[in-house]
Amino acid sequence: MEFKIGDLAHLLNAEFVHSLGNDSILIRIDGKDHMLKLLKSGSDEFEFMLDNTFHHVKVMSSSSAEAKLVVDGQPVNVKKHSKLTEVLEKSSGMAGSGGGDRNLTSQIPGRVVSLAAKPGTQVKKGDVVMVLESMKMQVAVKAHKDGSIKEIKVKQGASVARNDILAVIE
Amino acid sequence: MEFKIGDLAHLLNAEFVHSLGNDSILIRIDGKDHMLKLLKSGSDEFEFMLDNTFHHVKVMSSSSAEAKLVVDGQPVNVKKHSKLTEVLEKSSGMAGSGGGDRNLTSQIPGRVVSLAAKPGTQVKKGDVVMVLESMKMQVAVKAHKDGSIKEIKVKQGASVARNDILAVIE
Amino acid sequence: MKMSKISSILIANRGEIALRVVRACKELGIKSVAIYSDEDVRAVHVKRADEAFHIGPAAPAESYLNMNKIIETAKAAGVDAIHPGYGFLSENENFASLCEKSGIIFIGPTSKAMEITGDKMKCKEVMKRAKVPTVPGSDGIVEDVEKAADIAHRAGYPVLLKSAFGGGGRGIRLAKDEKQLRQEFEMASAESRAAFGKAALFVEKYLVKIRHIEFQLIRDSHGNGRHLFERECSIQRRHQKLIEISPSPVVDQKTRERVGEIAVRAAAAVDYLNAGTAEFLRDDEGNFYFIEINSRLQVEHPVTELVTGLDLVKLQIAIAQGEEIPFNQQDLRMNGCAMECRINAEDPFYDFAPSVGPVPSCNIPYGPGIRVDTYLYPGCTVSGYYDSLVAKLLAWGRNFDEARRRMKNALDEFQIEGINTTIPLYRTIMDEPNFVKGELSTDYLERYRVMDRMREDAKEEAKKKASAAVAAVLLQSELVKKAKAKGAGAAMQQKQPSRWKHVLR
Amino acid sequence: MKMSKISSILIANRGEIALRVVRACKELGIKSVAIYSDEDVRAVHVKRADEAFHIGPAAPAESYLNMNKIIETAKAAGVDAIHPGYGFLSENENFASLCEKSGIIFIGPTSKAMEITGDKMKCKEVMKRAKVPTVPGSDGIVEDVEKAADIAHRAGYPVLLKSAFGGGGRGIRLAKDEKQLRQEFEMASAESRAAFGKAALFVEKYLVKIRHIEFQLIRDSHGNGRHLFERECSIQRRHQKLIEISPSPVVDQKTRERVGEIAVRAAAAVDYLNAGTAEFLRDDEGNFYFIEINSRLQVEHPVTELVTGLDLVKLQIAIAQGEEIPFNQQDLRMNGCAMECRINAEDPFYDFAPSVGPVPSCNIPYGPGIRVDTYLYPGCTVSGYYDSLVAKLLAWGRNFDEARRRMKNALDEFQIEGINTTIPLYRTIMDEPNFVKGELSTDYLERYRVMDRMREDAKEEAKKKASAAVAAVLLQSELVKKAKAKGAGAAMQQKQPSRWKHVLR
Repeated sequence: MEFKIGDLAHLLNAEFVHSLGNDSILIRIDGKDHMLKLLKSGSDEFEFMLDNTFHHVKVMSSSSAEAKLVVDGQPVNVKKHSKLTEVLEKSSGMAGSGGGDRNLTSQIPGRVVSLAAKPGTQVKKGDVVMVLESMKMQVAVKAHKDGSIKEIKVKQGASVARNDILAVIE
Repeated sequence: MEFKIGDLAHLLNAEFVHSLGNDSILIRIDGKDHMLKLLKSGSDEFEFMLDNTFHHVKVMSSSSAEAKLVVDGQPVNVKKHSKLTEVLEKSSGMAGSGGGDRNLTSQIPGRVVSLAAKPGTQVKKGDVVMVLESMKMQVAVKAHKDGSIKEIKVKQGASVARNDILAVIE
Repeated sequence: MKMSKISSILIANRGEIALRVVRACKELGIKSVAIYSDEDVRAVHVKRADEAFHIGPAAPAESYLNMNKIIETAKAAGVDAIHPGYGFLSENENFASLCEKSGIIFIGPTSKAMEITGDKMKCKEVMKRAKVPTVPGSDGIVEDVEKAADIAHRAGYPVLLKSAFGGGGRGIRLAKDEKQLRQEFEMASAESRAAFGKAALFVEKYLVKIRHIEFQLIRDSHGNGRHLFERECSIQRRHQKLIEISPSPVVDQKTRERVGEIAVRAAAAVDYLNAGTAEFLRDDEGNFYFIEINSRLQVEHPVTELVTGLDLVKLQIAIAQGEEIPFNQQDLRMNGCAMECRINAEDPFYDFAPSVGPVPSCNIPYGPGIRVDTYLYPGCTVSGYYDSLVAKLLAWGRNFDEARRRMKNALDEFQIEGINTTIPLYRTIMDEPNFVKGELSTDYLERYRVMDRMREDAKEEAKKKASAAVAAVLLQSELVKKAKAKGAGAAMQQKQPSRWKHVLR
Repeated sequence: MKMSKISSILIANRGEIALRVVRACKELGIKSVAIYSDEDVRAVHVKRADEAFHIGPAAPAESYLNMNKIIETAKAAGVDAIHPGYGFLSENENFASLCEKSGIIFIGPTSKAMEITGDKMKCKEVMKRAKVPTVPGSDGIVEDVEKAADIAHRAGYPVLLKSAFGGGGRGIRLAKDEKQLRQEFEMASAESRAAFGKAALFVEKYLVKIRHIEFQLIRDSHGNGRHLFERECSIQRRHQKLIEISPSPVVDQKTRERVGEIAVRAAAAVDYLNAGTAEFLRDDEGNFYFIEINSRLQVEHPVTELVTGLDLVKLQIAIAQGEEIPFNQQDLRMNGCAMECRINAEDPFYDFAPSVGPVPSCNIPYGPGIRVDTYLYPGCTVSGYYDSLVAKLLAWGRNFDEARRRMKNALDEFQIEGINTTIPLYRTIMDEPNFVKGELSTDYLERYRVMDRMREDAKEEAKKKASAAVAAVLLQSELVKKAKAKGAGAAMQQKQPSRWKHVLR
């Protein structure tokens, strides 16, 4: 299978070769064999030796198309490029984010200081919809597209988490 | 109820007065009122403010007669002296350790280096029954009473934990 | 001031600085009394202090800035003194005055000294009288172009023309020579007259490739003043310090003595008391210009502690008790080099957006030459109510290079789960060639395109981790297969996102 | 020795010292290669090294002492050098020789020097020739009472008569004057003749209230030798060091220079290479007697690092590369005071019984003047296969008292869940009046009944925590009641014993 790492141009070709027993497996990356020895395996966490180097991997999220990992403290996104999985994805509609387009989400956690728009307001991309405060900094939340505010999902003074939906723009 | 702390002579008289809501309770110790505010409560762990001081308590074991705690990193044993509980204990046989007398237990974790006795051996209190090794130190395990070895529960080379039964002497 | 032994201190602050003061109190056998808001009930300063009092809701105005409540608590707890830390009420002359009136020792300057240091204009006047060099230029508004040309000539070109009605970079014009000055002055005056009815311009020398260099000061109630050498704090982002270093790579012993003496004179000019900092700008030609006195213990005080061996908080307490400073200027010796990185809960890849929330686990670095001042512990929470500084990572070495290498190591070891921090930026800076050479300036980040470099480094890191990442993905799918083969759903939990989600961009 | 730049190092050790060497390698940009046994597969040195190789089962003989396997691994990994740490193979001349033959740099003395330092008798002879003072007494066996009296007279009374066939305290007789010597000699000779067929006695000066004071040495391949001042390691239990301090409270500058010069001479006498330690006994009259050279980096080397500012591991690597020591004796200055407590996984309340097992969580102290070298991390395991040192806690201060107070604080902050440690003993020592005065000797623990004091302190602590303990019990029964009222069994889990059980005695 082919893998794309972050936004690196080079695609890695990697495959599982076979299990060697005793928590060890042989894998092949770009034609080269590597020994992986599993040391710890939790619900979203692995520790293993790859050849002779220790790695700690946290799995943030994982689908058949993409995995978001933290490898040795370093965030790494891995996209899987197998035709088979692409087909599977499309047929099952797993690709996500379909229609998420309407939602204005918060990129930071914080508190709503003030609202600059209300349902029905016409906004242009970049217009301020509301102001959030976090760690003594005020951050304007701007419309991500032209349209009409359909709904404001939060009230003044409310706390919001990262990725919370703040408003719906159509 | 009266409480005995470790081997201190003074008995503490303490009681629950009433709940003040909001995770706060009023307790009375030796006639003096104290405010307890619960901050965190886990399966064997508490964090609370007592008056104006923070405490962290781990509960190691707890029965109706005794609690073994670690308070702010400090081991503290609390014995409960209420006549009612004493009666309850006796009737239900909860006091434990009855007959434990026969068992020779390990006071340290380690590995069995050698056995100096076998079933049937007559031993006097203080005779070496076996030798354990831990952290490069060799420690002799001695008979805790006179008698005959009824059973050796471990084999040479075996690992033992603290409080494991090593042998039975009758 | 008469001697009065302090036996208990209320710490009117939170976070790492509150913990720092608690540690000093414990060393001295002084009772430490913490205060806390609703948000901080499980914070480390509450856990470590001898006593802790709740003082209000999360919002600072209702808790850590609530002067009356804090004084009331101090009285209830029966403390002798209050340590304000930095930020919050530390430079509030009214609070210092309230303490004085309540018979509680304020561990810091007198309210009178703070009144002067807090007013930039008034302070500059006092300094000029004390012959402390300030940025050359007009003393006030200049209405006449001839006068402006005269001042500019004395200050030296280039100069800035600043409108009294401008602000935030607006209304500032640069003049490289007299001809340009006359042109710009006319235009600026016309503009100003049109907008506000009158011309009102300041003339100020334009400083090139500025370094921010400050001198740590202490002064006791007997009038003894000392400087504890300099810290270079040029690496900043939007006027917020990121990295502080002592000694500065451009200050030699002669300069240190000369400017240090000026700093001590500045402190005497305002009858300063206790620890403080005289801030200077240094231009590319090596001139130092006083800008202000920070009348508090500063965030970066441990940098000075590492090179002098002194404990500034304990020294503060001694001075507040009326003791004399126990050493002379010439007793002090600078030992090696120290630097501090301010670890902020901000995402450097996303315009330094704040990052708050629970920290389920963290690995705090240690080892030779490393010191960390932090409020983090596994299971703590970073609150959005207070500022974003979560840790100060310090490295000491015999020289700049050793300190830098140790810092690099420690940054690699520092793992904070659950939030984004500025650690990746510092990892890039430690190996950036201009930093390695000590080529610093307040526009360092832009001048050397350091943010771009950080992104490149992140890409390189991802490349290095590519094999391990791919291996993990293969491993996971293999485990999922196995679990399916066994018919159990348990291993499927591995596909759930975790609380680490904040780490990913 | 020719210069040969080291670019990769195999660390033939485990635990905190392996991590210490990894950190030095990272600072220098040298590739670090760890080795590990079955037991250490998740140990921190494996995690932090650039590479790690499995070398065998848990038992040291089959892993960390397996010379051939280690050399084989070093060759496979293609390293230039091996750092042996302390313990294990660090003082094994055969291993050093094997490295030399394999073309791998052994970071330590030559096998030839180790051969001498490893043989106490041979070493003593060499030292006598080099005029290094050793404990006065006979050079070998004394068969004649007149000769014994003569030696005793020269050494000064009291003396010890030691049987060549004794050992472990048996067969040792004390003589306070000549009369007693003659009596004891006759009796001891008779005893010895009866048991072994011949009289064989040594005469040695009896030293009173001994202090163990050692000098850190370094020597390069160009013949330059330096001493890095002394460490006092008098606080011991059964000849195992517990606390090390520099400077010693009884060594003044003059003595330091005098004995330091002797130490350097001792190193030259055996053509020593790299870091080592000359150990001395100091009697109550201030005489120093050389006892041996430890031919390795010692556990307590960070104490010297804190007072000199040097990095001994990096210095070791530089010397192993053939570099000259980059400073003269007079360039060194002692800065402040440092002390180290060896945190062992042993229960001081139960005759120092080993305590092993998982450590689910731990709080490693930090803050001003604190350094910790440890392999502990939350979730690690303390193995019974290796020695009991789990952490070295170090405190630096401007003077002994400041270091002591900081150590006290740090001991209070240090929490290790799941195992017992020697921390309570050190907490007692830090406040013990003789320690505070610097009144140390190798029999310190017995002389001042320190273990009894520790038990008293534990009792006092329990008293202080009584209210909180009782409150917790009331709280728990209240929560159990509530849970019962709600009909749920969940809260009943609170009655289960936890993994903290080891902590309780």
